[in-house]
Amino acid sequence: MSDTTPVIPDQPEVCRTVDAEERGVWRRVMDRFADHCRARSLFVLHYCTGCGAIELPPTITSRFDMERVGVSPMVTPRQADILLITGYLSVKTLKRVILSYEQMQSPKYVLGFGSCTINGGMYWNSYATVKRLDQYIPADGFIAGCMPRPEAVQQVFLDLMKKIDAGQANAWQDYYLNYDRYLGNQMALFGEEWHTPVDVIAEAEHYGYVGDGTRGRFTEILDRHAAYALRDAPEDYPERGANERLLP
Amino acid sequence: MPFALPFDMTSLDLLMAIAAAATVLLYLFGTARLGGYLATLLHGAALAVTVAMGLDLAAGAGAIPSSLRLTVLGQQLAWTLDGLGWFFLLLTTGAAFFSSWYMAGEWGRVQQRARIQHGTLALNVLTMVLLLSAGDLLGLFIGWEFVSWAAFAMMIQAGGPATQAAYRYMLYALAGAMALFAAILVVHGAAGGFGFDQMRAALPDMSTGMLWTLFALFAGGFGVKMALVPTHLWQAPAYSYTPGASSAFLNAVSARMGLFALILSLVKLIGFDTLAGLRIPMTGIESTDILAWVAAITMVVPTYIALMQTDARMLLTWHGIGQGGYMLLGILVATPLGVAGGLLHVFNYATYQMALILAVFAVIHRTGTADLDELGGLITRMPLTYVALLMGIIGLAGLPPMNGFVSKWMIYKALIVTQQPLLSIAAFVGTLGTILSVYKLIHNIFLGQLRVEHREIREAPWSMTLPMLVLAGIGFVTGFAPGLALSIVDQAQAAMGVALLPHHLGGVVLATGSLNMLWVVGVLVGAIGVGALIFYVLGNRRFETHQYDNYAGGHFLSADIRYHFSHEFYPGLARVIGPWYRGWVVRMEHGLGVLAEVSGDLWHGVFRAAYTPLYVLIVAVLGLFWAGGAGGFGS
Amino acid sequence: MTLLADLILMPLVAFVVGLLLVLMARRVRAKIERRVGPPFLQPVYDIVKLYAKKTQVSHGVMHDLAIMMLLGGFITAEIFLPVPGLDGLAEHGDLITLVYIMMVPMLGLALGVGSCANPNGSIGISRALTAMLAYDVPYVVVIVGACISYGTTNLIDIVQIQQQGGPATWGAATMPILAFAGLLATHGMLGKEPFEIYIAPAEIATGPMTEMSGKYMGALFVMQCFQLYTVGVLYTTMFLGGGENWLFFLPKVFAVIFISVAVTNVYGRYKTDDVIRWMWKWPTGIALVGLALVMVR
Amino acid sequence: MKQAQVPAVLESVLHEIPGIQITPKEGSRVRVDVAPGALPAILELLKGQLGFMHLSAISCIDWPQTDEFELVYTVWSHEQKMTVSAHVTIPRDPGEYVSVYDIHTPAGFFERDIHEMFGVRFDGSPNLRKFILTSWNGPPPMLKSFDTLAYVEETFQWVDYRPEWLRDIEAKGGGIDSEGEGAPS
Amino acid sequence: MRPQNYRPVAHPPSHEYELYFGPNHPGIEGNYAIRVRLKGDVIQEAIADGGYLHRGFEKIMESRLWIQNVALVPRICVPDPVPMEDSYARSVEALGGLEVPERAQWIRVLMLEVSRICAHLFTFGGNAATIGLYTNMFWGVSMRDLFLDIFEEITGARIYHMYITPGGVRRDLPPGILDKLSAVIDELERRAPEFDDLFFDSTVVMNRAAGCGTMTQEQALSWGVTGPNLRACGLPFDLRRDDPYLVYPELDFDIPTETAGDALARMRVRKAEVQQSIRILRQVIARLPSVKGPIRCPLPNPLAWNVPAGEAYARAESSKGELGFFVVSNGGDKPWRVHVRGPSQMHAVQVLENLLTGARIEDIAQIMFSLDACPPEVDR
Repeated sequence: MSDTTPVIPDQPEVCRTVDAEERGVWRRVMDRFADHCRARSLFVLHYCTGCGAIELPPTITSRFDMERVGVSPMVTPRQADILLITGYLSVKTLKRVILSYEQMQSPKYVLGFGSCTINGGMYWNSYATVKRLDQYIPADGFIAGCMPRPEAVQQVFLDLMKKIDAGQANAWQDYYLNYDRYLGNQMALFGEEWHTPVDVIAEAEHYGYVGDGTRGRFTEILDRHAAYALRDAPEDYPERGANERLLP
Repeated sequence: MPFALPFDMTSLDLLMAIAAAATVLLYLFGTARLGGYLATLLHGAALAVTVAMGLDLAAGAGAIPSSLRLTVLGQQLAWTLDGLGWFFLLLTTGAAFFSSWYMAGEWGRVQQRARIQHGTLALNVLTMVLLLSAGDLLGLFIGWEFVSWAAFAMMIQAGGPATQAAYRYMLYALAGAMALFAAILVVHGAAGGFGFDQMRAALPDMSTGMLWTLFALFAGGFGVKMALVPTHLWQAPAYSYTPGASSAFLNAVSARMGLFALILSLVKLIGFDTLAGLRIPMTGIESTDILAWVAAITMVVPTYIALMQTDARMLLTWHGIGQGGYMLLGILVATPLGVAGGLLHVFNYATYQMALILAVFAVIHRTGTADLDELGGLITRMPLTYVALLMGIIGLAGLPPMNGFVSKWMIYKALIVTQQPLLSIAAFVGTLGTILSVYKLIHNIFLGQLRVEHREIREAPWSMTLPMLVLAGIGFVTGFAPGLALSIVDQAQAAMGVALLPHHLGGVVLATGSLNMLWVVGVLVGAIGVGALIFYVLGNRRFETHQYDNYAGGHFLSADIRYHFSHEFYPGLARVIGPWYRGWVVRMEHGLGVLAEVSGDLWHGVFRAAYTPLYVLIVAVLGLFWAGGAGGFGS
Repeated sequence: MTLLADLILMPLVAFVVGLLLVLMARRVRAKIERRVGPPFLQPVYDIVKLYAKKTQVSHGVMHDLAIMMLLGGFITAEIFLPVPGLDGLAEHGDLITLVYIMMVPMLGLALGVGSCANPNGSIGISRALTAMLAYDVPYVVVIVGACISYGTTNLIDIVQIQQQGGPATWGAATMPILAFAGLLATHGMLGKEPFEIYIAPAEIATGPMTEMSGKYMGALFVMQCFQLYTVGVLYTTMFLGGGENWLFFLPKVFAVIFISVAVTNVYGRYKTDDVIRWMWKWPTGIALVGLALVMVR
Repeated sequence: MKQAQVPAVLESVLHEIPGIQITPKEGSRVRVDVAPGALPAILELLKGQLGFMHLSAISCIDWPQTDEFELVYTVWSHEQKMTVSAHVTIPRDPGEYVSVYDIHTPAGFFERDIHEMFGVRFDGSPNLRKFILTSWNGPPPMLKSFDTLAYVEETFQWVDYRPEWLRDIEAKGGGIDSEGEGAPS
Repeated sequence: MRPQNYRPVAHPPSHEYELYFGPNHPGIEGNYAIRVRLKGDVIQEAIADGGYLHRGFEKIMESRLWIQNVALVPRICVPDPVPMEDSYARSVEALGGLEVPERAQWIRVLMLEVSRICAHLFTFGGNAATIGLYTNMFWGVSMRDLFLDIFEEITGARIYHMYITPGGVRRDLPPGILDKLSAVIDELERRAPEFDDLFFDSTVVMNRAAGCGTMTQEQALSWGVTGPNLRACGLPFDLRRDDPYLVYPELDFDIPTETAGDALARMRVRKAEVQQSIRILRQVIARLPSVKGPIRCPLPNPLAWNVPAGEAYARAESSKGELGFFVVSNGGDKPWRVHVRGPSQMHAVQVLENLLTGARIEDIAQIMFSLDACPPEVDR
């Protein structure tokens, strides 16, 4: 039942903003050095999105000790490098996951943990869980199985490290370059009122990650609407329940 | 004499004339369109004269006499200004200059009664000149009364809570005046006159009991104005609710008049040696020890009361009381280092406290509130005010590179060198409390989430930001090169009869550890530059985001959510010292209020019964003075 | 020329030693938790990784300035902290100056965190300042006692007095009670459990670090190096006789920090007010006893 | 076990209530069928007289055949060591019932849950705000009329999962039977 | 989203502010959120916000075969899955009139108690981590791993065993597993004093946990509290004794209680329960070899198994409290309705909200972890 073979799917290769060949030697050496360090220091966001989180304490604690290879948990998305989607994503969680992902600083990596992130897994016919993670945020790797063993988690980390070291873990750029597509998928699920406080387009412009797919049909919708203060939000405002006013 | 004066006027006469003219002119034209700039001009002139006097004094002029003379009871009253008085005079005219500058522009235009604000400010300067240049005890008393009433006039102008506090202040001031009056009577009985020299001559013959009485009466009488600890309760509300620049003026110099008078009476007249001889029998506790402990308690207790305040002005004025303790403590150490530290702190305090109060009033001017719980995030809207406040709080907290650090360092050092560990610990602990509360001040006003209703406000006008920035700048410059301020302090120290502290531009050299602020500040600024270099060179360039893009446990923030921590900023600490604060301070406040009322009545009764003739006489003198004050000039 | 060398070398040495101290702290923790722990270069990897982040989010100019003040303050502190062979500017600023210079980066950090507009950070700073008030009261007593005992506040002189007299004149030998109180206060200063109230991930989601990312977080990691180094060296200088050379000096510094990081792993974290109560009761009481002994002597 | 007698204590307390039907069930459980109007009184009675303090659960069952909701109140008595499940049936339309929050505090959660999942309204329940399905705009999902698979097919997309080894098997005529019927037994 | 798109709204004139504990917060157990309104650091109001782990179990179980659901049920509560399997199995057995062979019952008790120890060790670790005592967490979790190895050897999986099926268990115990289990138990007993030193004897823990999140017995009863949390208030209510199932009547064990009703008492009850579980396991290990027989009663073709119509309520004492499965069958091959009553549905919502009101920021995580609330159980 628990098939724990780690799977790193073939990502569509996203090219860097500047071709490595065009850079100076110094920049290339620095990039190489930075990648080397990035691969050896991975902070995992402490966000138990699903039941897979139960295997994270064993992975991190004394028996498997991920700090040996430089992986340690971090609390807020600002500090984290890796967003580990530990299992199924309910729609409500997915909103938070997207916010957390956007608040993380690039380069950032997403790992889908368990079969549910690949294709819904055991909850294939559940109305509440999202079936494919990589529709909504770009993922760097998946682990199949339910639930994957700590060894499998370690293996996927090691594979990811190899990828980072080789400068190939660039799925995060895809989010900037094809933001419109991801936003469209998100809006299809959450409704057109969907937005996060993070200004992804401005960030892409600031750092030069604007591609053909950055802006489009859906980002235009985003530009149009304002964030509602709940008092005058329309009745069908998506987060009405969650953000309901606490203050009297 | 840098420039010739007509009619044989001395520069002190000129100063008095300017101050008197300013009082009249500003009362008349304070509301006029350019009245504010007239005030700035007049106070600027007064400041210039003061600086000129300083050059004279530095050139060895001794004391600057005034032509103003009065003869009362066969005693000739004269006014002369020596180095000590000049030091405080410089602060007074300086504070008045910056205050009037601040009031000159937009502030004056929006005030209901700018005329009164300008007039009372000038009146205060005038009375302070009289006090600071008093040549004998009677003159001192008269000046003291004038200053009290002038400050009262300044406080009641706003009405509301300030008036309440002002009445309370008058109550204390009357009690203090009574004590002072009694002291003068004691001296008069022993020396047969009011002159300073007569008193000095009579000192060796006085009995210990009489000296103790004098010490207690002077310390009590002047201590009220300084708000030393049991008499501290009036000051914070009285100074806080006075509007704008007047509050800054009161904070910066008004309470320092008490310090001046204390130094004059205890150090200059009685002298450290005599005081050191006064011991409580069997214990070896000297009279100055008692005062030093009062000063130490004044340092610590009001500081922690300040920590509990939610009004920015109250917070600062409570700190003002605490800072007074540092000055007195430094002076009471009685070594050149300590006295210089105490006096330097007077100067430094005036610069940063004014900057702070002015900045807070700039915030009030724009937002309409000083409630620390209702502000936040103003840094994006009022960056210059933020800079002034930031530099001010660094000074108030006594951290490098601002000047507050230098004077505090000298006080700590003097205490450690003279092996007074408990007093130095008290000084350190007071500073720690200050750091906590100033962070609360700047955080709650300028940091955190910007409230939506403050989204549109603008920076304060230049007429308001410039004075506070200049003051903060003075604070930085005298922090970088404390030698500048120490040379000013030298004047006062020489007049006090205390040995001068050898110093150089950057600080002092001592065998037990020196301080060279040129190096400290230089390296600090350089290192921050290195930090900036590291920040900008290493790593990709920054992307500035907005306040709703923030960690909230994965939740989405919106504008209607109050996501700002400001009320009860130190809950853990409040839980530890809160019961003590509520139980002890509040009860003491109540008890002291009652005590002051009762004792005020009591003193009144005693004096009216026992010394009715003398009391009437003094009142007559005051009346005479009022009548003939103007005529006195040039005679 | 020597001065220039000092100015450059002292912060660099502090940083490198600080990296080793951080590594030691993490390894010790790993050993107590019965695991392997991070590789040798892990502190370096972490810092480089954070500085090499490709997006760096800032919450305004004060946020950036805070980072500069943080680094600048600690660099200055290192220059005023004499170590074997490198006196730096210790002649021009004494122990009191150093103690207050060390507050500059804290103030900078506090301002920067405040401008991040996150209540978690503000609560963290509120707690950090409360903790500072708690541990600095005994620390001040210790410093005053030590200064009176040595008769000077000049750090170079303090080291020389202890160096010339040998171990019998070390602060730890002449005023053991003060030295013990100083160790307790030092532990509080390092912000380790049970006094780790201002990081407290489970309570305020790591407080001041909440909104720090990329090089901002990297600067905090650098700060941690400097902080461990400064606190360790200061204690060594005051009570353990400094060192004639680095061979004797560094083990002492590591020992001071080791005590702290070893103790911390077997404690939970106190509540805020209990930290104040504990600090004002035990270390302060002990320090006052030590101070009384110093004064009597 | 199935033929156990109705406990005497229960019988003695409940016999006065008209239209009640008591059936012993597995273990210590007794099923009590009551009219909708009598339920709060029965719960009160059980709580007061027999110590049925503990409300284990309120379960809702949707019966589209009869167009009814069945509500099952399962209570436990620490004194009698016994479970009673009280069954009431309410019409689907309008789907309203009274809250028993003032008798059993835990009812607050269950009623909120049932309101969310089935759309049943409980008068007097303290808090019927959404709890789990705050991001949900569709019909109450636990209704039998809501087809979760159809919703999924309409809302989500699937990964096309055809790895090499599966293609090999398919080439030989095997593979995954996506219909789920007729799987090898 | 552009910052300028934020629509301005005036803040209410209040000194209160909001904090979000979770879902992305280390002070929260699992994916769950508490929104708190605070003044200073004192909580004025707490609102539990769940649903982040909602998978619609009750819905999708209706669309799967009775036997297929065996794979789903353990996933309802992640840290303590075995009672879920067992309760589901017993409810189906009650409906279908199946008699579980005695050996299977003993094996089930073994699984249940090992799972209880695992869950409690996990809670210890979490509770210690909330107050910064990470060493305890690291040790506790790695200790739990030894038990997970036992699970793995018995069932083939570490977390989700899918081992207990209606009618018995999936397969017999592998040879030698009982010796291994008793070795692990001995190891746990050997290590126990270390946990005592770190946690229960620590002044810091005493200081923080004593008086934290206190509830009286009356409050606990009226709020529907069960399990260790209720026993910490002094009421010895344990379904293994009060509404016995499986072979628990044949076993000799105590029901530990405490009277204080605070976080410390709750943790002490759990510690005592671990000792009782060890006691039970020792008895099971001694007894099991002598219990022979089948491990499963004969079942009809599971793919075409129409369970007789009716309803059944099976409850068990899980590590968190009363766990109930209310299962309704209409005589079809799939359940008509499954209602899961998890203990945390009380603990994590109403009880938590009540206990948090008036508490302080530093207590939030401690209270949540000491209640051992399990969010997936609430969300299902």
